[in-house]
Amino acid sequence: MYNDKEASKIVDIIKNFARKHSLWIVAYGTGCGAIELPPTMTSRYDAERFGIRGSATPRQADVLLITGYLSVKTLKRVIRTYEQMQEPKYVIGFGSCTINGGMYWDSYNTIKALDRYLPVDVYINGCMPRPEAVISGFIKLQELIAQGKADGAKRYQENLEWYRENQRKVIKNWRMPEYNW
Amino acid sequence: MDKDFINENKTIEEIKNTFHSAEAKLQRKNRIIVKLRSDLIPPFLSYAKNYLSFDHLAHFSCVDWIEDNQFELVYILYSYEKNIIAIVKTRIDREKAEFVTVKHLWRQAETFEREFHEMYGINFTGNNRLTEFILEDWDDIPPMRRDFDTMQYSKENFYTRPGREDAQDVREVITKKSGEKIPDFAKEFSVRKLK
Amino acid sequence: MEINWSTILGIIFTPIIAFIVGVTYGGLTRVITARVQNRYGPPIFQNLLDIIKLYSKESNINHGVMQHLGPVFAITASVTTLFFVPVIKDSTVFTNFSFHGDLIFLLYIMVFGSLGMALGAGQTGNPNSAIGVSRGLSQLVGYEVPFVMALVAIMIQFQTTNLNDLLAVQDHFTKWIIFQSPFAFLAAILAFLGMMGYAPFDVVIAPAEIASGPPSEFGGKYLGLMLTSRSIFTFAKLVLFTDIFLGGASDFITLLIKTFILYMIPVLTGIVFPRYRTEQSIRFFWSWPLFFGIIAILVVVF
Amino acid sequence: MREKETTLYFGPQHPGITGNMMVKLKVAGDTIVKAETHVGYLHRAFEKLMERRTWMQSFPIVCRICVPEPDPNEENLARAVEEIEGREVPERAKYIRVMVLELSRLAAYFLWMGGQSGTAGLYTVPQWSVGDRDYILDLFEELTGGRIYHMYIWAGGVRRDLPEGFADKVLKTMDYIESRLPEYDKLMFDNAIFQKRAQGIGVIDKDKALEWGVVGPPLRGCGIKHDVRKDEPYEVYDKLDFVVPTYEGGDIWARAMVRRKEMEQSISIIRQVIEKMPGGEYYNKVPTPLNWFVPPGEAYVKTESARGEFGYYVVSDGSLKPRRVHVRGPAYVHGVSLLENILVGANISDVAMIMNSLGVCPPEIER
Amino acid sequence: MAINLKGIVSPYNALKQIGRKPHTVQYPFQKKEAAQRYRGFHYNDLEECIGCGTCATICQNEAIDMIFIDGFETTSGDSGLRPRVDNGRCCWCALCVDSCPTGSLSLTKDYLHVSDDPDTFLLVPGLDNPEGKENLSWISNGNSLLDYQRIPMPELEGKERVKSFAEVVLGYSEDQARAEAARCVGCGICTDNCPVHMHIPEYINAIARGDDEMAVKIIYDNNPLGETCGKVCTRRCEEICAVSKRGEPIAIRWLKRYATEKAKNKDILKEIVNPTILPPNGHSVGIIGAGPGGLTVGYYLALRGFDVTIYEAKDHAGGMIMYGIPKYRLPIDSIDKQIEYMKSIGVKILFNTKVGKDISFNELKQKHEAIYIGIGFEVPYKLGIKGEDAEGSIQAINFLRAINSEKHVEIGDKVVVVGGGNVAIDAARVSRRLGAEVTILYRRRVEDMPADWEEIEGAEEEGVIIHPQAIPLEIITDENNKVKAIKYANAEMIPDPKGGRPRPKIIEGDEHIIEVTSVIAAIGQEADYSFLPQEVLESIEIKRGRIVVNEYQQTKLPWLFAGGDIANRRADAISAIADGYRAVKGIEMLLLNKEIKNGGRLN
Repeated sequence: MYNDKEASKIVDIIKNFARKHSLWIVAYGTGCGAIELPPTMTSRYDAERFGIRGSATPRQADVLLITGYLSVKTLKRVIRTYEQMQEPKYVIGFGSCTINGGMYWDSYNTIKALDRYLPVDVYINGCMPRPEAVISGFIKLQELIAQGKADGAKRYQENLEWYRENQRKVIKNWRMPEYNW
Repeated sequence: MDKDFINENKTIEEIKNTFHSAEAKLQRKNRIIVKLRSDLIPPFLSYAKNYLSFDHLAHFSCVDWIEDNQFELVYILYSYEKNIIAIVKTRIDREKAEFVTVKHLWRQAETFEREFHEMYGINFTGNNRLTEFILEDWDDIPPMRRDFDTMQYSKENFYTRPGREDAQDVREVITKKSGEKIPDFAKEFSVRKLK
Repeated sequence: MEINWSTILGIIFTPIIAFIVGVTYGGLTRVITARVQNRYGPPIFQNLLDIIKLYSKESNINHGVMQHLGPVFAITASVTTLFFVPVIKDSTVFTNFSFHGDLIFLLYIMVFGSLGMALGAGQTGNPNSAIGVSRGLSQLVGYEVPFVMALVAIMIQFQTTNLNDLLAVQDHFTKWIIFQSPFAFLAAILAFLGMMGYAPFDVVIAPAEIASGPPSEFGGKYLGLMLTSRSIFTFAKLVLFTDIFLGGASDFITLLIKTFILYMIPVLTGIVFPRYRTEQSIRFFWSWPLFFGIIAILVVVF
Repeated sequence: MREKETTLYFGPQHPGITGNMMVKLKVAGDTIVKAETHVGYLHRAFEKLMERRTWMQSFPIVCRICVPEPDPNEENLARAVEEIEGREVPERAKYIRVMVLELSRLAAYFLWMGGQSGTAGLYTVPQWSVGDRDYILDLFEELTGGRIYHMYIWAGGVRRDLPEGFADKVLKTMDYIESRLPEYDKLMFDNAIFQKRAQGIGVIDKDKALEWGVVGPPLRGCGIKHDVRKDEPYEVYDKLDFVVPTYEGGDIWARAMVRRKEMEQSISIIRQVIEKMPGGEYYNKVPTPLNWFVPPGEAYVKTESARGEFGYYVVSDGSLKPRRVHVRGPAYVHGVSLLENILVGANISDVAMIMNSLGVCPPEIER
Repeated sequence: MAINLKGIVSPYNALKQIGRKPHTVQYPFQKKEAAQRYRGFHYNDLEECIGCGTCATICQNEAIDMIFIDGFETTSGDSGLRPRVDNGRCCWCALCVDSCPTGSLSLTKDYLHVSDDPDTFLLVPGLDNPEGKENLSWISNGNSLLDYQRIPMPELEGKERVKSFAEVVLGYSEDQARAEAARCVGCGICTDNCPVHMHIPEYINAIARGDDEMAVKIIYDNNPLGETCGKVCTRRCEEICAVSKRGEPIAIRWLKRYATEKAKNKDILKEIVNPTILPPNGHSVGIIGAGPGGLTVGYYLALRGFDVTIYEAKDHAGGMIMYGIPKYRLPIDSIDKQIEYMKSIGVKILFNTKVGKDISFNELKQKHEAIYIGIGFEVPYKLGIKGEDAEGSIQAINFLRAINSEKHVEIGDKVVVVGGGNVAIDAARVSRRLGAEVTILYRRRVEDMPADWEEIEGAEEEGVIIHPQAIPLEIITDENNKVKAIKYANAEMIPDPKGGRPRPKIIEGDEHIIEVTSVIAAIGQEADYSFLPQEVLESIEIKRGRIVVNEYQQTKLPWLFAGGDIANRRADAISAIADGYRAVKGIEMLLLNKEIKNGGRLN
């Protein structure tokens, strides 16, 4: 007979296997990196081979792609989008801009280090990352999921105060659009 | 030579005849520059649209001449018929930045005016849509004004990833080795001050 | 009451088989679509992985009790539909609850799923969902009319409302209703296109317009349930059409071949056509399919 | 009976939106009664940043202004600087520039084709066209070293000469694309349902086009024959043989057909360029960029991009850095005021299609 | 209802694509090679790199930091820094590659870096990715943004030159100077090699920006003979110019010349430089010799409020720059302007006052609290061959001095100059201007000549014949003890087994004779210390003809400072100025009771 621990371990493996091979991207092109997503998702590079596909709403999605720079205005919506997503959820940062500001390091309207505002699981280097790099990023994410290390959502919950503080620092007015569903 | 610019010169002539104080000159083929007093701009634009067939507002720009304490408004008009671009320029006071709207002549002017209201703080009377356009909850001086320092703002408001503090300045390293002392008046000429 | 073991076996196995076949067909669709699109596409069992993943989501946000009930309604409707369709001709196990008048019952129960969905989606408050629901119901009205007409024509022609009777009629392939009543088939198959929700009749989900419509607030297990329901429902509909028009199947291989061929009609059409607007879609159903439906009835009556 | 109005937020997170912007729609049933565009989600303050960068440093940054088609931006800035400076550009560089511009136009049209039919729900076309666009990106990668951002055209010419055997590769790709076009015709342009979706939707008539300052394919789609390449030929367009297709109707369909015909023209232009390209220098060197002072002056230059006329107003005050670079992309007009106007009365199913057909590209609206 | 049958049927055509093989690149199982030019991560050839930091300057993203890495030290011509790229900033525009002066920086085809740790995106090219060398894609070869061609200096034609003593170099026009200054990348590596450590990047940049007066001001900040240096400096700075790694160095000297010539006379110069002169502090300093070093000490001490007197044996200040350098290189007006300017700020110069003859050293000692000796090398070496004392055999240094004093020297029409230094070339070119045919005999090869290559070229253009690998053996005289011919032997170069430079060895029997009217020997000079009292000579240390000094030019007698040729081995004006500049610091510390750091340790 299996004991509970072993059983849950097996369940975990199955869960992680399914999660790893079914990554739905929320369709939100937040920056210029979104331009390399069509080639990645379409026939030339065909990310659907890995079970990666777009999903129209954050509720159904697993992965949030931050495709490059985030203006303060977008950041507000991105946080909203991220919080609408259901756990486990992952964030992939595209390109230089998410790491240390990139091209727009001295712009008054873009944030520089994404991980202050959202937990990032994988960074992909490049400006823009080409489709191969994007796919590599997903493969890396799959590895992390299989190892159980893609715990961005957990980090976000545990350090919510810290993230909120940083978010409030750049988003001056914390009001959200009036919709609430 | 003048033969090439027959259309342009004719238009310049017409402008000069109608608006005596206008400084109109040929810039190059297909381009004429018209400089006007700011109060003449609305009649001129409406004249240009209705009588000179400049029916397309190709561009509307604003330049901050902070030295002169002025904003330069640049209307770039295009005539499909004559295939000429007229660059119409005027200057307005920077402190009390106000001008009249031209959105009744060209509908797209509204967008430009909204932008300049936000980016330069110019108030266009007659445009009732001068609301938040690109920015959201902006509380500093209008960012495209030249006295707004985006680098400074970025440093104060955004977090930059640490780990690069060990960067050296080449000139400093060399002077440290050689013992050279750069006098203060020369320091601003170090090329390193590009940024 | 006497316990009918074969029926119980049927109840247990039919949904499982339906789910597996439905999910595989879904995966196969994606592969075929991919090949038309010059790419390889996901593995065939991709839809299964998707559904497992959705069930394993840790947080499941809902906006009230109807959001729970919506998917449950949907899956109930799917499974019920399945139960009343004889999957394998003359099989004691897979004949299920087929009874007299089941065609009419099926007409009702097939709509029930959509209504349940509509209720669930309505609760979420997302305007996209609401628009999606209203589109769905409009289109439902659109394709139900020719479908009902086709069924009515067949019912009149063969004087029965029982699927098993219809199956009995089609004992040779020349006697398949597709050949006996071609206009009814035409009307029904065009309605079937709408029923399956592939392009050009995917107005309900229309991602570029209303962000996937009704299920836009459904994530995690709700979406998982809905996808499960959809897989089962797809299979049920295919079996129903096979039973009505293609003479059913007396073994699984025949069943799979027939359903697959039937299934490919909406899938391949979906690959090469864009989406209708809602009113265009309804107008379409009320033109040619309705026309065929009327002709079918007229042919039968006169 | 008046239907209840609902507010619908079309974007910024929405699969149907092009880029990252938002249209706030008031809908009654399926019909839009009021539309309000909200932009600024992609505002990076290029024009401010360029005030802090030297002329040379501005070149890598301008191409980011328009993501799907960066080259007209580089071309514009380069031409503006050249005009202010009076710098000559070698003949070969001009031909190479035209080739790059036309290739990028083709790439942009392929992307548009995907967007246009993708928003219509025909998902096979984007899969094909974005895949085929990749072959053009391969060419760019080989020529410029970058797939999306080329940073290739700059003041004085182009950065590098054509690599060996590049012309043959271009011709081969052109042949391939030409052989693919009929397939797109069959699937998309001949498609009855696509025609139904596109015809009579999003109509702009001639007067409206002039009133609202419409440019590019939408302008040609309402029958006005205006193309910067013809009216004010830059580079070597006056030496090339091509026609400007126009369509009457002013609807999505007319705009689509204009673009479809222009694809053929672009292929033909690229072939002519390859055939006529002279040898020689490709770059008239500017001074060392650290000490490159552009004399005081101003220039307004425009380029015909895939979405329409791209205008740059550049002012130099004689220093190392531009005084002002003001960018007016075609979407600046199309994407804000015109879109708001044209969406009123439209069906919500058509919002994405209209946006696509107007070539709305948020990054160039807010820069 | 019309049916668009074509519109319904033709889309199904697409279904035939099912049979076609997908064109998908099955990454990662199937990789598509990046294009030959693909701009991926950086690679830096660490050995080639000189750490000039141009990449960091040009980078609009401030993505490049210059950092110290192990194994590289700050040396002459190398800052010891190497670039580190922040891939969280980089946009791979390759401006850094295209503006790298050495061409050490390139991009590679590698583009893949995926990580969950945002701190792993700092890359020291070359150190972190040595394998990148095999994978270079975007290299700057031949496509550089920098100008590697120097703006040619307008000069008189060779034929024109020999007709007079007019200045050969015409000087840059304003446009030329701007263009030449614009070539500079402003790294400042050159300043390390300049003995004075002038603020080279700053004044070049000032010229590039059109602010010539500021350039002059910057130059005079630590070089009071800026104009002289602008004309005749040995410009060690240009040797290590970053641009010189792949092209011609920036014409630093000519730019200095251009800027300083902007000040037409001493008043304008004073107005431009506008130095701060401190009030007199009551200390008095004596300087022996108004050469470059002495003038430097005088100028800066005067600025600092010292009472300065310069004792000059001749009737003109300037020392070797006045008497050793021919006027076609350094016109007398130029020297006068600078001397006048110095006088105007309070430097006193006593002419025709030879210490030891007109005034005794001890007297000087009593008058001043500190003394700086900058007498230079005035006594020429002898050739040491037979017939050297004959009439018509002259010493180059004496010859030049005479010519510069506008005295007539009879050299005839056929002259042989022996030696390969600047003095030899000067003598040869002066002789050409006097109408003689000139041959230079030099022991080693042309490339071994210590003279400036520009000077050698100039001489050749003027028709001077250079005969390398020729060792004079004997001066043949006629019966009146007048030079008639010179006998020399050809030599072959023998590699030095110790690794030094090759040495000439006479080829036995390969002897030749040229008929000449004069022989000018220019093989070096030494100093004359006879004016120093015995006790002073005993207290200070003289090694190989040079006075030993510490880093502040202080001799073993604390009040006695020395500089110029008599204290350094470089024997050029800029080194003398540098010595003077150091001595100023030493004297200041000594007299103003500041401690001399390092305890006056001797070098």
